[in-house]
This record gives sequence, structure tokens and C-alpha cells, in this order.
Amino acid sequence: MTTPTASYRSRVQALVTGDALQRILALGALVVLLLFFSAISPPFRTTDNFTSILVATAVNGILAMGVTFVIITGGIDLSVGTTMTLCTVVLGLTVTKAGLPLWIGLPAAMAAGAFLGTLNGLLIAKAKLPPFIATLGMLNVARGLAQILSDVKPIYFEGNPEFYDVFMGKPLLGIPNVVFVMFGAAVIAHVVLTRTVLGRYTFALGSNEEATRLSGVNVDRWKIAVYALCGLFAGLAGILIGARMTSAQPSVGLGYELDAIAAAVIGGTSLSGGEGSIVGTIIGAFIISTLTIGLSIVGVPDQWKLVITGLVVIGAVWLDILRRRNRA
Amino acid sequence: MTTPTASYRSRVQALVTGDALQRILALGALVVLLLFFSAISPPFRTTDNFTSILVATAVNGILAMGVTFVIITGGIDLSVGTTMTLCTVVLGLTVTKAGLPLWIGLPAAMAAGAFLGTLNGLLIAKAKLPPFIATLGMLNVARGLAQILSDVKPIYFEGNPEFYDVFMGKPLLGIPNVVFVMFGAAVIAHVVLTRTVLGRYTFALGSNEEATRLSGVNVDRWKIAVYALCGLFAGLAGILIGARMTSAQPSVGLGYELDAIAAAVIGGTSLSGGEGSIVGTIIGAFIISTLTIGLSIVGVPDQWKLVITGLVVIGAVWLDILRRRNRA
Amino acid sequence: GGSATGSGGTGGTKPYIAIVSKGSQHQFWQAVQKGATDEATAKGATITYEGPASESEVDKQLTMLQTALDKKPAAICFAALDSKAAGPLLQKAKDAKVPVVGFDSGVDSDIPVTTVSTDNIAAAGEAADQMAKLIGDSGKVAVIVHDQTSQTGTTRRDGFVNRMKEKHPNIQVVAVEYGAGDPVKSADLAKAVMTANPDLKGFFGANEGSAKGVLNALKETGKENKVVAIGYDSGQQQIDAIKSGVMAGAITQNPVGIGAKCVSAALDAIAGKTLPKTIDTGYYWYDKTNIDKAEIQAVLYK
Amino acid sequence: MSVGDLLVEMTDISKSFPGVRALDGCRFELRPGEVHALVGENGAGKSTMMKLLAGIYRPDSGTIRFKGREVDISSPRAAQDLGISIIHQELNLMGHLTVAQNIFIGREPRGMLPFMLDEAALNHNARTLFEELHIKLDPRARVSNLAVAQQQMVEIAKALSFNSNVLIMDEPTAALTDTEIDELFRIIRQLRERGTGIVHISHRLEELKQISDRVTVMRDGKYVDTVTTADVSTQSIISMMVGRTIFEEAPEVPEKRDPEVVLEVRGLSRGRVIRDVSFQLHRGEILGISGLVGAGRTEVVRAVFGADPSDSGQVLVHGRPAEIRTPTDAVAAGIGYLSEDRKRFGLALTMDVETNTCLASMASFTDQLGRINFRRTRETAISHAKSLAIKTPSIRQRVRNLSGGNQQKVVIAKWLTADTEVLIFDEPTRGIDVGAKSEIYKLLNDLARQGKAIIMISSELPEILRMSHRILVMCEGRITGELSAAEATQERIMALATQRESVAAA
Ligand SMILES: Nc1ncnc2c1ncn2[C@@H]1O[C@H](COP(=O)(O)OP(=O)(O)OP(=O)(O)O)[C@@H](O)[C@H]1O
Ligand SMILES: Nc1ncnc2c1ncn2[C@@H]1O[C@H](COP(=O)(O)OP(=O)(O)OP(=O)(O)O)[C@@H](O)[C@H]1O
Ligand SMILES: [Mg+2]
Ligand SMILES: [Mg+2]
Repeated sequence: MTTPTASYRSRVQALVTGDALQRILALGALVVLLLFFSAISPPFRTTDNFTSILVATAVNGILAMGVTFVIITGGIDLSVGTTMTLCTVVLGLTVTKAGLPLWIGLPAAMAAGAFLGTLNGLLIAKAKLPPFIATLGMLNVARGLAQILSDVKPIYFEGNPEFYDVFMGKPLLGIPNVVFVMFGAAVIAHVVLTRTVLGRYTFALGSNEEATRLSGVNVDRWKIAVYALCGLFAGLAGILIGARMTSAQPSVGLGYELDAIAAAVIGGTSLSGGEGSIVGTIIGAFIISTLTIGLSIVGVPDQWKLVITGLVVIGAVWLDILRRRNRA
Repeated sequence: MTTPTASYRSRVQALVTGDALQRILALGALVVLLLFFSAISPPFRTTDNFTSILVATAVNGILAMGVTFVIITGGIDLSVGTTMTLCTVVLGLTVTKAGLPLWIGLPAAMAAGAFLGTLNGLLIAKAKLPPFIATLGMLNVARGLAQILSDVKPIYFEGNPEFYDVFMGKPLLGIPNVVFVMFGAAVIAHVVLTRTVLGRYTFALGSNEEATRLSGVNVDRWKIAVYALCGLFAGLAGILIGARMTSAQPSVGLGYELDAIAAAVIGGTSLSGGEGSIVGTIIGAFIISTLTIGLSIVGVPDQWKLVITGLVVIGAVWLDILRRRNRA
Repeated sequence: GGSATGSGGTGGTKPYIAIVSKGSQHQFWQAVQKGATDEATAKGATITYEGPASESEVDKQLTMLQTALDKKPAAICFAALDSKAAGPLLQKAKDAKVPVVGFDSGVDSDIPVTTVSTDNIAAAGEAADQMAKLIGDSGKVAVIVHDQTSQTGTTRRDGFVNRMKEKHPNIQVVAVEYGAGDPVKSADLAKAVMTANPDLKGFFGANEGSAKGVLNALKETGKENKVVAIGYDSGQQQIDAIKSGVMAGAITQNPVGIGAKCVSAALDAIAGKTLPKTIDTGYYWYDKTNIDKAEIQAVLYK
Repeated sequence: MSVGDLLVEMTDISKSFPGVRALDGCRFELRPGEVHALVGENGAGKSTMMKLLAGIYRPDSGTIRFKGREVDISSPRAAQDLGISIIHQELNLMGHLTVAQNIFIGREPRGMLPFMLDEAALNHNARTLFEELHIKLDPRARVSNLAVAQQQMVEIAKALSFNSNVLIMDEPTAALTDTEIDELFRIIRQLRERGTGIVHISHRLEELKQISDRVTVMRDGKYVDTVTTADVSTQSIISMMVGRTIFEEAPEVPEKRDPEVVLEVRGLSRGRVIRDVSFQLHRGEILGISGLVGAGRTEVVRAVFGADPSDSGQVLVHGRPAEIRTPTDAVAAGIGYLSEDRKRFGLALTMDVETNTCLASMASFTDQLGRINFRRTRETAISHAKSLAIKTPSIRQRVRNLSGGNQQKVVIAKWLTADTEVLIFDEPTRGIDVGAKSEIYKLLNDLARQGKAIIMISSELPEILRMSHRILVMCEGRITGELSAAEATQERIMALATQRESVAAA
């Protein structure tokens, strides 16, 4: 292993194994979609519409970030959708029923998310339940609780008109704050995943949990941390969706988990664990929302939307697979 | 590594790793549920009601059998629910629109299921898509197709009154035929899983796919076969649900996949592959339907049903885990 | 939700009425349950009330109906997601001499002794006429529906669209989108529709969630009071929007009334009284002008 | 023999993997009825060469002739059909299936119907096979419950069950102790009589003389030479392999051992596997643990390390009782463990050399906010890669793509980085070439000199004898004796290792 060759090889390596290519690819798919719709539909290529797409991406994007961490550990979280709902309800109760100020309600909502996430983590790390089952159970529990706490009625944030403005207001370039919140969250998530020990262990867990354990890493604790983090993101998503609806709707949220997972996987996160990136996930989330909005703008009937969405999910991931294959 | 030790171990082995205990355990959980509800609710402990439970189990039970095969290979199939729906629609079209007799329609429906299953298999075995994604995509595609083919309207089997009677009639001990169909399917599934080459490779794939491949087994072909089989079961389920509703409802089916997976896992099938049994799955399916019906008979509010179901899913699997841990 | 007034089951002297509705998680169905429960307590009957989580779960509803029958009720109130699909079970009820009272969109079958129904088609038609009036009988409008697979969804959509075709030829229904009754998804779709049709004059939101979606969309795009919004059912957000004029008005049925009439009709049937083939609980158009009137307030839920 | 008689002939074989040229114009030939040894340093390309022959990879260029006929071996099945069977370097078993089911996977005896299985026949066939081979295994035992060595025997039995005319064995002896190895060699000789051609890859060069007729040496993916074993000395084979001569330094036993006891284990027990094990480990000492495979050595050290629970017993570090329930506790207490199965327990295969090197000591590379100092991780990884001569295109290479021996070096690098006071090496030289081996021996000695306390489990008696300052011998979960370096001999160790209890439990 002579240094010159090494450094040369490593440069090649970096090019091929680095997430770079993968992102470029997903990004390519997104660009193709955007160009396609822009080409066939003038109304699609309006700033207003692009803003709508950004806004529509926020909630799913943030859910998907949390899910990305979980999937990289080799796990899955089916409960993010309904956890999100529960968090919105918690927010609603704190600010309306309990009449506490927003700056208490928002942390409370996120805490609730982190709490449910921790429960998932405990069930998975300590009780050794398969993530699929633990979080499937939690999906129902969270949904039930959201309805019980809200008495199956929406909770309106009448007392807090500022709530809507804080998140949906457009002080910057006419883009609602939710969008900046999403990108802010993305930056944090990216740094955590790539630059911190939590991120490093997230990958290690997904790569070989036993080897990680035998390296003296407290895998249980870190796994719980990852699920808690995922719950935290769900809490944030809950806040955003609450702001958009100016209310907590106990019955929404079901099905959001699949969109989030799809976003992550389309973005190149591997369900077998050990691989993934936040950038990819964000792109994946954009692909989904662009598709949904694009299709309804060009007036595709609902049943065809289903088929096309299905095919795009398959196609996008397939593309990523082919890329990996050529690499390995 | 002396023979006595070995044979001793294997005897212990046989006792503990054999599905025996696992079934006993799941069965125990079921019995507890039945006793509990019978104790607190007179209407629950009526033959009529037990019949209803049997009937309510049929569809999910059959879906779960197919899913069991897939899960044992270490895969997952999220598309069974909507595939089932598509099959019912196909049946509807053949017998009503095309006006063909039932004995052509029924095989056609099952063929449709096997076909979609084969597509899943191809995507997973050949294109190397993660099963979760391939079947998630298929979930949407099948759903869309079902709506497109049926023009988003229910198709009624008015021309074939016998259809209902064939499956819902009660020639034997006042129990509708669907129940016998389910048990018949179970017997077949059990034999295939435990006594045939397909079954053997199903376990081998889930235990160590690479080793199976290196042993010269054509893993791709067998994997495709397993998903096709799963689709076949979905087709059968589609027939039963169609008979029950005397119609093909393009909208039902979503969410059935989770019940089916839950049934399999509650029954002791391991999501990490290599372990599972049809008997366990059937018991799992009964646990779910008993719970649903029991709760609604004693009039538990919907939101609480969600919480309880969630907890039962978690609890049942936890039980199984503990059992395994004590074993290992 | 299947909350039981008194013990479920045949026990007790009070007549037991099993109510199987179309839903449980939407406030509309909650209001129906409230009406039924109050009536039952008033008239001294026990009821159970349940419905599937979504209005597309035909098969799950059949299981509920079957379970209801197993409980040997004195009468059954049933809002069919699909009447024909329920045919065999209704026959069972008839054979078991259990009177069946149909409600909501009704049960097309001769088995029910009566049907306490609202004419969704006519109601949505009313919405169409109001819309026409508000936009000067010409221009583009769009419909946001909760789903295209449930009866309430399709009847309200068709009621609105067909009325426009028949009575208001100059009005184009340029889009029908399905938002699963999710106020956010519906909002995103509504925004897309407005993007595609900048000159859109009006929106009809075919249920509470869809109507909320429309309101959210208008709010997010700052098109409040620029695009006419018409809703369905009630709920806080719609009521406020109507009071503030953001929503021109909405159709409401009488969920509480439906619940109450169901139970009373069931009791009459048990008592062997003969009932009219249909009991129309009617629907109301409400807007700024009449929202505070007593008879409207009586049928609204928050 | 004329070329016509050649069973296998591989010429100008080249094969590249991303970033690695694994094989470069390599050749290899095999005659019927010969045992042909294939040797070379870690990463020389031995496994890859044989994987081409077994249909697992396809060559980028070059030709493969089988019985004189040019063939394209496109899949494992194709290889089987030609009568080529292989025992892989890594175990490839289906843990959930039984021994018999594993051996006959893909060749199950069928029942009355073509797709039905005949389990009885399956187990019977397995039993007869074992009798032929004098292997003691229960056909109905679940493979996941067997010890490494037993699993290796299953692999061997499986490969033999094909009665192929070419049998490739990629380090079959790595996981075996002398008794099983003798058994294996007896079988190999049988096959040689039958005219089977046998490829034997091994890093235990003393074996070559025992069993092989010819030796082919590879280096850096290139063909070096093929020689008749009898004509050459082991030393010259070694120098062909490494392109230099290695000085086998004599074991240097410290005149007086440091009195300071770093680690003490008292009455450690678990079921039948670990029975009342007690021992002391001194500063600067290399304590060898010997015994037959299945003696419970791994179980003991795993229990000490907190990887497995123990029923009773106490672990003291520097005389103070240490509560070690998890590996985390162990590492905190200054104990490091290198597993005998690196793929399963040692490495995050999809991650790169750098990450694996630092995995056991991330804390020391992170600040309070949990941010990683990447400059230091990189420098650490590079310096270890250099000092251990890890053969990799870059420290960014995924460990999955390294050769067996180089993977082992990465594991060692990980623990050197963690810099724990006690180091437990379980079969540290398993699957490692002589060059690397002597490097590792040197390393162990250096570490001991630096005052580290070292436990070394090894199934290779010469290694134990050569390295240890003190030797513990285990049998059936008990410590049956302790020998000082001076008094230890192969015979004494074997005597203790086979000292079974008169009333053998279970
Ligand atoms: N799948 C792979 N992808 C990338 N590189 C590989 C792969 N398999 C082997 N290599 C590389 O090819 C070279 C030869 O590997 P091989 O396993 O044949 O060596 P070996 O002689 O068997 O070594 P050892 O004695 O340690 O097993 C090594 O540099 C290894 O890193
Ligand atoms: N997974 C397992 N399940 C049941 N028994 C096991 C398992 N692994 C090992 N054993 C048994 O525990 C004892 C110790 O096995 P172990 O592999 O630790 O032996 P060892 O002395 O470490 O030999 P080696 O390290 O050379 O394989 C043996 O009797 C073995 O059969
Ligand atoms: Mg090798
Ligand atoms: Mg060992």
C-alpha cells in the first residue's frame, strides 16, 4: 500500500462509494419530473405552485428525516404518522385546554413525540421486539390516544392566531416559514447523521449490531436514542401540520408513515440498514409531493394517480439499485 | 462433540425449537381471550357468535397464510390486501361483464393474484428491490388497477346467486363453507411448507440466502414462486370476500396487509426470516378477529379498541420473544 | 365509537337497539350517536353504536352487522355502506324477525321497515344552486371530495356536478379531487386546482374535512373572499368561516335528528306500529344570514 | 503426466474488483488424484481464484479448461454439474435448518410425489455419510446450535457428499484442532486414492508437507511458481510467498514475571459450558488458553467480557471487583476482546476501515457535543493501516472488500486504538498468512513488553507454545491444568486437554 496509489485510489473510491452519485441520481429523477410537468403544463411552472410544492413537502419531509435515522439502523417506524397526530393533540391541549403559552406547548408537543419514540426504542432494544411489530402496535396506540385525549373532536387554536403566522407567514421571499423550518431541520439532521457520534453509531448499528455491541458500544442506549430522535421529528411535523390546519385533527395521520418511508428509500436509504443520507431523503420527499401536485394539476384521475405513484416508487428505487450494482 | 452430547442436544432442541411450544403459547393467548370475553359477555358465548368469529377470520387467515411464506423467506408483502381486491374485481368482470361461468371466474381471480405475486417476485428476485418497497409500490398499483377496471363502482354478482351460497352456505353443522375453505387452505399450506421442496427452500432462503445460492439452489426462481404463492392465496381471499359482499368493492382491501402480517407474527413467524408455521398463523388470525369482535360486542369505544389492539399485538409478540429467549 | 348506553346484549328489560353506522371517527357520526344516545335514555332503551374506521370498509361493516345480529337485538338501525352487499345479512335479520331501520343514505331494499334518510343528491344539488347564485351562474368551479369509493362521496359529488350540468350550463366543473377528508392533503389539492385554473370562481367541499381543506387552501394562497367556498356538514372551522364570510355557506344535515329519529322509529317498529316508508330528516342551507337561527343552531355541531 | 490428463487448467486469469486488481494473469492446474496446495499471503487472491473455478465469480479474462475442454462456469450449480465442489473460507450454512438439511440442500431425496420431501431418507443418507467419514454429528441437530468447529465439519461433510472429481478446500483447517485435522487428512487421502483432485488452501504451512503433492504460490494476485512439495523446504515456500525471508524470532520469556495482577477471575460458571473457572492475569504477560475445540474457551472469555451472561463468579480488575454485565462495562474496565469470528462479531462490513478502526473508542474522538474529530480518526486509521500493513486501496475501502486476513488486521487495529489494558485474542491468527502471523506475534510481544496483559486462545499448539508465558488448558468447560512456558510440551497439553471427567455429563 504505497501512499501515492492509496491517495489516488481513495479519490476514486470517494467518487464511487460516496453518497455523491446517489444524490445526483435521485436529484436527476426529481429534475426530470419537474421539467416534465413544467413542459406539459404552464400553470405548473409558476412560482406560486413551486411554493405550494415546498409547503406540501414540509410535513412529510420532516417525518422522513426521522425515519431515515431509524431505517439506517436497520429498523423501521410505522408509528410516525399517528405519533405526529398525537403530538398535535398534545399541543392543542396544552395551549387551549390548559391555556399555556405556545412557547410551552411547542416543546411539550415535541417532548410527547420523543416520549413515544423512546417507548418504541425500549420495546425494540430492551424487549427485543421486531421494529415492524413494536411500531405497528404503537401506530394503533398513538392513534387511539390522540382520539381519546381529544375526545375525537378537532381542537382549534383559536386563542393563538400567531401560531399560524409563525409557521405559515411569508416574511422571506414570499416563502412560508414552514419551508425554512424544514430546511433548518434538514441541516441539523444532516450534521447529526454525518458529524456526530450518534450518527456514526446509527450507521454502525445498521451495519453490524453485534460487532458494535462487542466493541463496547451501549447499543441499546443508542438505539433508543435513535427512535426517540425519530419521535422528536414526528413532534415537529405535528407542530407544522397543526399550524397548517390551525387545529389538531385526531383522525389524520394514518398513512403518512408510508409516505415518509417511501421518501427515505427513494432517496437511497437502504432498508437493510447501514446506508442513507438526509439529502437523499429530502429529495425523495420532493419527488413524492411534486408527483402528487403535478398529477392533479394536469388533471390525472385519482385511480391513475395511484398506479403512477406506485410505479414511480418502484422505478426510483430500481434506479438506485442499478446504480449500486454498477458500483459494487 | 461426542455423540451422546449431540443427540442429547438435539433431543432438547426438538422439544424447544419445535413449533410445538410456540403454538401452545399463542393458543394459550387465544384461549385466554375467548374465556375472558365469554365470562364478561353472555352474547359473546353463543354459537352464532363463534360462527361469526370463524367467518370473520377466513379472509385474514388466508391472506396471512400467504404472507407467512413470504415472511419466512425474510421478505414482506404489503400488497396482499389490494391484490385481493383486484382479484375480486377480476372475478366480477369475468362473470358479470364477460358473462363467463363461475368455474372460469374463480380460477381467473386466483390467476390474477398469482400474476401480481409473480411481478412482486420478479421485482424482488431479479431487480433486487427491497420487498418492502416493491410490494408497497404494488399496493398502490393494484389498488389503482382495481378502481380503473371496475370504473370505481362496485360490481355485483347478481347474475350468480349461487356464488354466495357456495361459500356462505351452511350444509355442515351450520358453519358457512368459507370456514372449511380456510381450514382446507391451511392444511394445504401446512403440507407445502413442511413437506415439500418449496417449503424447505422457503426456510433456507430466510435462514441464509447466500448460503442457499452457493449450494446451487436457484434462489431467484424459488423466491418468485413464494411471492406467486402468496398472490395465489390473496386471490383465494379475494374470492371469499367477494362472496361475502356478493360484490367486488374496489375500495376495500387497504389495511388488510397489516392485519395479515400481524396475524403471522403473533403466530410466531419471525420477521427476520427462517422461522414460522401455518398453525401459528391461523391462531394469530383468530386472536385478531376474536379481539375485534369481542371488543365490539362488549361495546368498547372505537378509540379504546385501537389502543387495546395495539397493546395486544405488542404483548402477544413480546410473549413469543420471552419464550424464545428462555429457550436460547 | 361503539360506546354502550347500559350493558350491550340482550339482558335487561329495556329494548336493545343495535346501531351500525357508516363511521365512527368523523364528528358527523359522533353527532348521530349523540342524538341516538339521548333519545334512547329519554325513551328508556339500550343501544350500541359502532361503525368502521373509514367509509370504504364495506366488509368490516358487514362483520359489525353480523355481530349486531348475534346480539339478538330488538331492532337494528343500519346505515349501509353498500346496501346490496348487506343483502344476505338483512335477509337474516328479516328471518330472525328483527326490524331494521335504515338511516343516512338509506338502504335500497324492501326489508327495512322505514328509512330515516337525507337525500344527499338533492342536498348537494342545493349546494350547486347556491354556488350558481353566488358566482352569477357562469364560470369555473371545482369540487373537493373525501373519496370516490364511498356512497356519501359519490352521491354528493354527482348531486353537485349533475345539477350544474342540468340547471347551470354556463358553469364548468373543471376539477374533482379526492383528499381523503384530510384537511392538509385536501388543501394541497385545492391549491393545485387553483394553480391549474387561476380564474376559478368557486369550491365545493363535500364533507367537513374537504371543506376545511378548501378553507386552508384559500387562507394559504390569500384567496379568501376572492373564491367562493361552499361546505358540507358543520364543525367549528366552517361555522367560524361562515360567520366571518370566508365561506359563503354550507349544507348541513341533521345528524342529531337522524340519530334520534332512528331510535324512535326503531322503538315504534318494536311496538309493532306501522311506519312511513321514509322519514326525511332533511338538510339545511346555512350562511351568515341564518346561522344564528335556532333551528339551524339545533342541527350544527362544533 | 501429459497435459491431456489435467483435470483443471486455468490460464491468464484476471479478475478485478472496484479499486482492486485481485488476479492478474494467474494460472493454476490440477491433476487427478493429487492434493494441490495453494498458498500466498492474505489478499494474494487464493479465494478469488477458486471462486472462479466454483462459479461464484466470472473471470474478466482468461480461460478455464476442465478435462481438457474449455468451459464457462456461470454458476455454483454449473460447477456442481461439472463435479466441482468447494468448502468456502467462511462458513455458509443455514442456521435454522438441521445438519442433514444443510448437507443435502438442493439435492433433497424426494417422496412419492416429485415435489414432496422424504425426511427419513434425508437423515439416513446423512447418517451413512457420517459413518463413512467417521464424523460424529447428529443429522437432526439444528446448525445454529453447533460450535464453530462442528459447523466446519458440516461444511466438509457437505462438500464431500458430492463425490466430486474436484474438491476445493479454502482453509478448512482454520477452525479445527489437530484431532479433527487428522481426521480430515485421513479423508483427503482416501479421496486421493479415488483419483479426486483436491485443492488445499491453508496458512498452516506445516500441513503442506503432511498432505500436499504440489504447491502453487501466489503473490499480489500474480502467479509465482508451482513446485513439487517434496523438493522444497517450507522456508523457501515462505520466501516465495512474501518475496522476502522471515526471521522466526524465538519466544522470549521474561526472566521474572511482573507480580502485579491486572485481571483475576474467580469461580466463573455457566451451565455445562463454563464450570468454576478461576485464573489470574499478570501485567506484561501473555496467558495462552489451549484446549480442544468446544472446550469452552470462547465461552469463558465472552463471559469475562460481558458478552454472555454467567451464572456465578467474580471478575476483579487490579484486585477490585468489576461489575461487568455488558461489553460496555468491560471496555470501560480496560478489557478488549477480539472474537474468533470476525465477520459476525468483529466488523461492520459495510463500513470503511477508518470507521471500524475507531469503533471501539469513538468517545476519545468526540467532543462534549458528540462531534467527531475526523482529522484524528483518519490519522489514527492511516497509522494503523501502515503499522499493521493492512492491504487496502484506502482507509475509505469498505471492510467487506478486504481479504480474510486483512479483515482480521482491521479488528486488531480497532483494539489497538481502544488501547485497553487487557487484550483477549480469540484465535488471532486464524486465516492469517505466515508473514502477517509473525507480524502479529511480534505485535503481541511488543504489547506485552509495553505492560499490556494478554490472553491468547489458540487451537494451534505450536503457536500456544511459542507465544505464551503461561498456559491454561481447558476441557469440557473446566480448567484442567496450568503449565509454565518452561514445562509446557505438546504432549502435556494434549493430556490435559483430553482429561475428560470419568462420568462425562450429558
Ligand atoms: N468481493 C470483493 N470486492 C472487492 N474486492 C475483493 C472482493 N473479494 C476479494 N477482493 C480483493 O481481492 C484480493 C484477493 O482477495 P482473496 O480473498 O482472494 O485473498 P486470499 O488470498 O483468499 O486472502 P486470505 O488468505 O486472507 O483469504 C484482496 O485484495 C481482496 O481485498
Ligand atoms: N451457539 C451455541 N449453542 C449451543 N452450544 C454452543 C454454542 N456455541 C458453542 N456451544 C458449545 O459450547 C462449548 C464451547 O464452545 P466454543 O466454541 O466456545 O469452544 P471453544 O473452546 O471456544 O472452541 P473454539 O473457540 O476453538 O471453537 C462447546 O461445547 C460448544 O459445543
Ligand atoms: Mg481467502
Ligand atoms: Mg472459540
